[in-house]
Amino acid sequence: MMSKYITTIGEKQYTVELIDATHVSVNDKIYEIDFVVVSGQPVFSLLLNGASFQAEVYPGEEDDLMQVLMRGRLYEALVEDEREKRLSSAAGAAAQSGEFVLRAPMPGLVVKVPVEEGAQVQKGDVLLILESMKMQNELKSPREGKVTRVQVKAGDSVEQRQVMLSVE
Amino acid sequence: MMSKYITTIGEKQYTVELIDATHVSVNDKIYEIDFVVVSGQPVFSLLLNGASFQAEVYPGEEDDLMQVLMRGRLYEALVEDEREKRLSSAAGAAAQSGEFVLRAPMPGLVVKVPVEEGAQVQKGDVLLILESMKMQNELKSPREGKVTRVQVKAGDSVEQRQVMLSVE
Amino acid sequence: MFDKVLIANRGEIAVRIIRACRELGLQTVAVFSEADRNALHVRLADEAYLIGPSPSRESYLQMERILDVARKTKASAIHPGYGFLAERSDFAQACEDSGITFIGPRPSAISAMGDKATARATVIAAGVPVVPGTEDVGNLTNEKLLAAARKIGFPLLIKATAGGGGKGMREVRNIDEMPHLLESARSEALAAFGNGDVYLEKLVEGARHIEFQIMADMEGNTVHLGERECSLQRRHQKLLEEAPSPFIDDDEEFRQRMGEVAVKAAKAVNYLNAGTIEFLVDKDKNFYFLEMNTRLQVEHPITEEVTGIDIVTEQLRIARGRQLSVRQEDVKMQGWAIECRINAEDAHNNFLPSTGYISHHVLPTGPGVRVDTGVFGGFQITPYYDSLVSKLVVKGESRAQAILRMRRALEEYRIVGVKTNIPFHQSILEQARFIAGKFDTRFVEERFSLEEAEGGKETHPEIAAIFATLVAHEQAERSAHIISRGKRDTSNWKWVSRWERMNR
Amino acid sequence: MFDKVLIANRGEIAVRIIRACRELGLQTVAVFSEADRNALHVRLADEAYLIGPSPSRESYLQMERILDVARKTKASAIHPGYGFLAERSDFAQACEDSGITFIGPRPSAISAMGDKATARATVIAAGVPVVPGTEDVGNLTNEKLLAAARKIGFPLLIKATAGGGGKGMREVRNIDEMPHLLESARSEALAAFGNGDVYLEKLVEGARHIEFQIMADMEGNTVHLGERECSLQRRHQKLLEEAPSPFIDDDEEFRQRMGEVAVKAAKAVNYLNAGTIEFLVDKDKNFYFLEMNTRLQVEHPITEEVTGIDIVTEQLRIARGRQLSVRQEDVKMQGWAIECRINAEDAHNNFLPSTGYISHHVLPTGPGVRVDTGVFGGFQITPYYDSLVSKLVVKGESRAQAILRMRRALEEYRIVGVKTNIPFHQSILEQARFIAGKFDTRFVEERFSLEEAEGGKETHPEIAAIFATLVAHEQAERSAHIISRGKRDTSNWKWVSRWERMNR
Repeated sequence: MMSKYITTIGEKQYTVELIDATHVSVNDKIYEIDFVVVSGQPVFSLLLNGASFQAEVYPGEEDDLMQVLMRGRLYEALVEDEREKRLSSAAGAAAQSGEFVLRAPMPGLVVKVPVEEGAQVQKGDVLLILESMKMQNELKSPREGKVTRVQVKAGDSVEQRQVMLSVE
Repeated sequence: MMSKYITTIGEKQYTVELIDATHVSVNDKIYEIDFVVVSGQPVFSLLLNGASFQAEVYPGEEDDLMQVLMRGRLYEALVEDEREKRLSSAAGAAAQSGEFVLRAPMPGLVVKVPVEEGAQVQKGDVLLILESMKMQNELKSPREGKVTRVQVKAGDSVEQRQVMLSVE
Repeated sequence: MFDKVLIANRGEIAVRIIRACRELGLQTVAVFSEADRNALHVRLADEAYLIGPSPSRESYLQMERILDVARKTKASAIHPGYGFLAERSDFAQACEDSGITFIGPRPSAISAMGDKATARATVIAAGVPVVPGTEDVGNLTNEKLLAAARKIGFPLLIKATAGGGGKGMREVRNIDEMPHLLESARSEALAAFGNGDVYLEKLVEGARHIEFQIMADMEGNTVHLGERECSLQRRHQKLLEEAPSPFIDDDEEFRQRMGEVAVKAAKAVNYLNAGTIEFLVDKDKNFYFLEMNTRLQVEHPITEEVTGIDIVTEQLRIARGRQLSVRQEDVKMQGWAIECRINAEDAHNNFLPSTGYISHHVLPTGPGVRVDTGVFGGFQITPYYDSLVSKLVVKGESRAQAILRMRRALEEYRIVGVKTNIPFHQSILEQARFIAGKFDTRFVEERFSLEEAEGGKETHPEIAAIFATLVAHEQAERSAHIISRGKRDTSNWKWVSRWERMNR
Repeated sequence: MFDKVLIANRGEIAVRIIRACRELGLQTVAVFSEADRNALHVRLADEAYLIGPSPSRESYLQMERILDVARKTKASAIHPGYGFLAERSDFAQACEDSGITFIGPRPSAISAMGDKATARATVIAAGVPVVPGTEDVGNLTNEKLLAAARKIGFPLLIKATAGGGGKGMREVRNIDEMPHLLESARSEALAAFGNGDVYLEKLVEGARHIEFQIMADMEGNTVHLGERECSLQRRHQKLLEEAPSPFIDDDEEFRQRMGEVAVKAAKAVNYLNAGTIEFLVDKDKNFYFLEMNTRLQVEHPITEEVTGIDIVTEQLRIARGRQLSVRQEDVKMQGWAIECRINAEDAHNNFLPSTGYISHHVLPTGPGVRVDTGVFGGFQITPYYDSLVSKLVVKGESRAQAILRMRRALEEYRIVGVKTNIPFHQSILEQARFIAGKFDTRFVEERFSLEEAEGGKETHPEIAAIFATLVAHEQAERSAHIISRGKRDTSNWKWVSRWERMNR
């Protein structure tokens, strides 16, 4: 059985075809592979035309991206078969904007909220300072927008993943 | 709920009562305990009146003995509740004798079988020499008896757990 | 003389101290918070007692509770590690009052060095150079500051008395721009801290942070064990340390001159046991006393590696009343050691602390590699304590070999479940300026960008794409047969082990 | 000059060599058998190629296949490790013929030292002392043997020419008992090997096995890196080694005298690269050449620890045509190192090899601890290769500290799934004779009993009973609810992880 996937990492797309148990092609170039999961470890080993690679590979927590941790570097890959790819292309960039929700990345104490509801923020502006693990951590806006809701204040304790504020 | 067990290690018997989640008694002496399995590891941690012990504990491969590996030493424990204990006492020492079956402890090559069928052997006599892991290993008789069946000969390859000979 | 030691700490340093005690045949008592029941220090100690809930102020900072455990278990000595109660003179005093040996300096030395003004005055009196400035008088008028500035010389720094984090700080190059900068510093300080007081400090340009390890016994014998280079910092947190310092390198005369001043500073407070004198060093080899850390230092292993002296063992010996096992002339630095602090921090996301369950943990091993850690596969990194996961230490014959070895060790190190700063260390170790030894305390923050550094590195997105595709494919194949697609929210570890069992 | 190295080996030594190559920036090519697809050396190398089925004669001993991989990958050097092809002069020659650098001695040196008679003749000619005897003439008559015995002196050993394993071996105290013992030795040898030939060898009483590490470069510069004490053996397998030897200890003059003889022996065969000269040493400090191992030695790490010299890195440098990085006068032994070979052998059952799946593997870490290993949690120990799981190496300031540290490290070391000889090492390290350094090559077999040693140790059967009961109780409670009782034949690991998930 041959399976064909379109795998996207960053801005690059790779057409990966699984030809048989020991061959794949990537963008039509054929490689000999030997791919195994290392027993007892969440580690995969790949010999690709003899070159040895190992990686941890696991599904992401909240999205469909595969996380590939290889040689100290994390790659996030979207793997789609041809049907899924057509669907997602149709959906298009419509979902690109929308609300950004700042959740607490870990339990902690809100030290300061330097923005107010309605404030205009730029990418990189500090939205909130959270104290955790004996450190003050600045949480920044990933993009330009307007602060819509602020749901915590300085002095509040927050649980992990608690919604703190939103930017639209 | 209180549970009472008779636990045998070597020739010693211990009456172990589980009083509640934080107390046990051993031969009527009460101890405060804090017992947990260490997450991610087959290791148990026990604080016993404050003294800290850790051990790997797992069921034996072929018998009902619990294996306790603690501070580099292996203890084999038979744990019985009161009903089981009465039954096993009744069964008594009847099962002590019977046939000893020598199985291959690992795959290997039979180098030599120094005994013949019908031969009388003493405890500690070499029954068979098995080559494995680049070593010649002498397999000895665990007790006195007569060799009943010899099922392999020098030069044979044997699989792990393959029956090689018997002593009765 | 004690033969049972209570370790009033947790994590890697508690494990480190328990190991040293064990190697000396001393009994050990661990204390732990509710979050730490499974921790390695609890399991390695001979005894272990719960002292309170997870937050450290309710457990590891509870002096009375810890002293109670010591009394109950007849532990007649306490090692405080670093952090928590290590630099609390009241705790050291409370130990002494209870007849318990505090494994560290005398309470008076902790007090003297703990207060910045007192420390400065004490070492100045002993003839130790300090950074010129007015810091101990924080409420001077602009006129007085301008007058003082001429004495200190330029460039200098205006700093907020109430301050921190760079707020209200200004670099001043000459007297003409100073009045203007004073005003803006004061107003920023006022806005940030509600206090407009400022003080002046000479700006040590291209400063390095170099510290000397001190050991002193009860008879007053005091030696230094050479220096550690600690200039690689981010937000005043040390990240990578080495011994010797590439700046001092083979200038043995300079090393001994600094070491003698360090010993002098320690003697000025009648120091006992292990401590560290921190210096700022400028490019012309002028050096200034910064502070003394009156405790075991996080980065003590690199000194152990190059001197062959076990500092924790030596601490225990000293506390038992023994003489130092070395004289100054016996101390030799041989080879080169580097320590990388592996923190649970997301190097790619502003070093945000990362918490979670470490599902998988493979340590680098082999020649010249040492790991000091308190974590293991199955350990939970909680938000209650600092983010140090482990200290990866390598030793090589030369600095070049140590760097190459550290790169190799970082590549082998595998932690799954929390994010770490390993990518940061990997990038630093490839920077030309680091390799050349040409860096100062501002290097990480001002001259280094992880994104830029990684931008230049070889990547393998194509290989990653193949990995991702093969795993996704097998997963899809399996889920079609076995598991409904919606169940993918199981943890990675379970998922992999399920796969593994199916494929074994 | 090569920049890609093929490692013709497996296990810990392949990993060791890959690490050294990586630290020098050299590319690495691994080869592997079917059993080793998952092995660490395959995953750490830059490239890896299957060379055949699991039995080593069909894979790791397949010279041509290995040379083919080298040619295909343009690896212009091969490191053979130890064992397998390491001491095969035909392989070294085949490398040379293919234009591939063999990282080891010249073929002529391997041949000369590989044949016992040639080796003996060569070193005798160079003035190196050997154990007096008649071994190179194995078919002498009783008359000639009696005459030779008078020359050799008593006590002496009669040994079977075809022999091994002590069969046909007799100790002779004087000439009167010799005729009788000759007869019984001959008849035992005849029965055991079908050959009644015997030879004589002087009995070195209370002999120690002490070896010297040699390094030699292409210009003929040859140095020794001091000695290793290897007397703790069982069935001629070394189990625990230390450097320095407690017998030589601080007798520097004796060390240098032996070292000079070792260098002389190496020079006699125009030696190149790393090698080891083994000596028998009697209680009066007479020493005799035993043999030369013309390769990297298993126990090389202890020499690295005390000299600070990385032997594998040095091997690679020498093979690249570089001069030795040290002269004899630069070599200093500092501190004390011990290595325990951790084997998959059941210490409580006649050291029977143990195979199986390592479900759990926690390494000891911390100050002064080094582990060289090729295994990991999830690795399968197969019956195809030797039983070495890892080499646990510690370094201390003194022998006493090294012993205490090794005890601590052995306690921390946890391997579940296969039996190991860790209990053996733990008992040896508590023996008074070992601690006093008073042991010879017969110590383990003649004077040591694991059962007796453990008999005297503190045990905790009561604690074990509590553990067993609590686990059995929880298991019974659970199985009553969830799993039918019959299902208990799942592996421990799965069983525990199931429990864990339920209790998380």
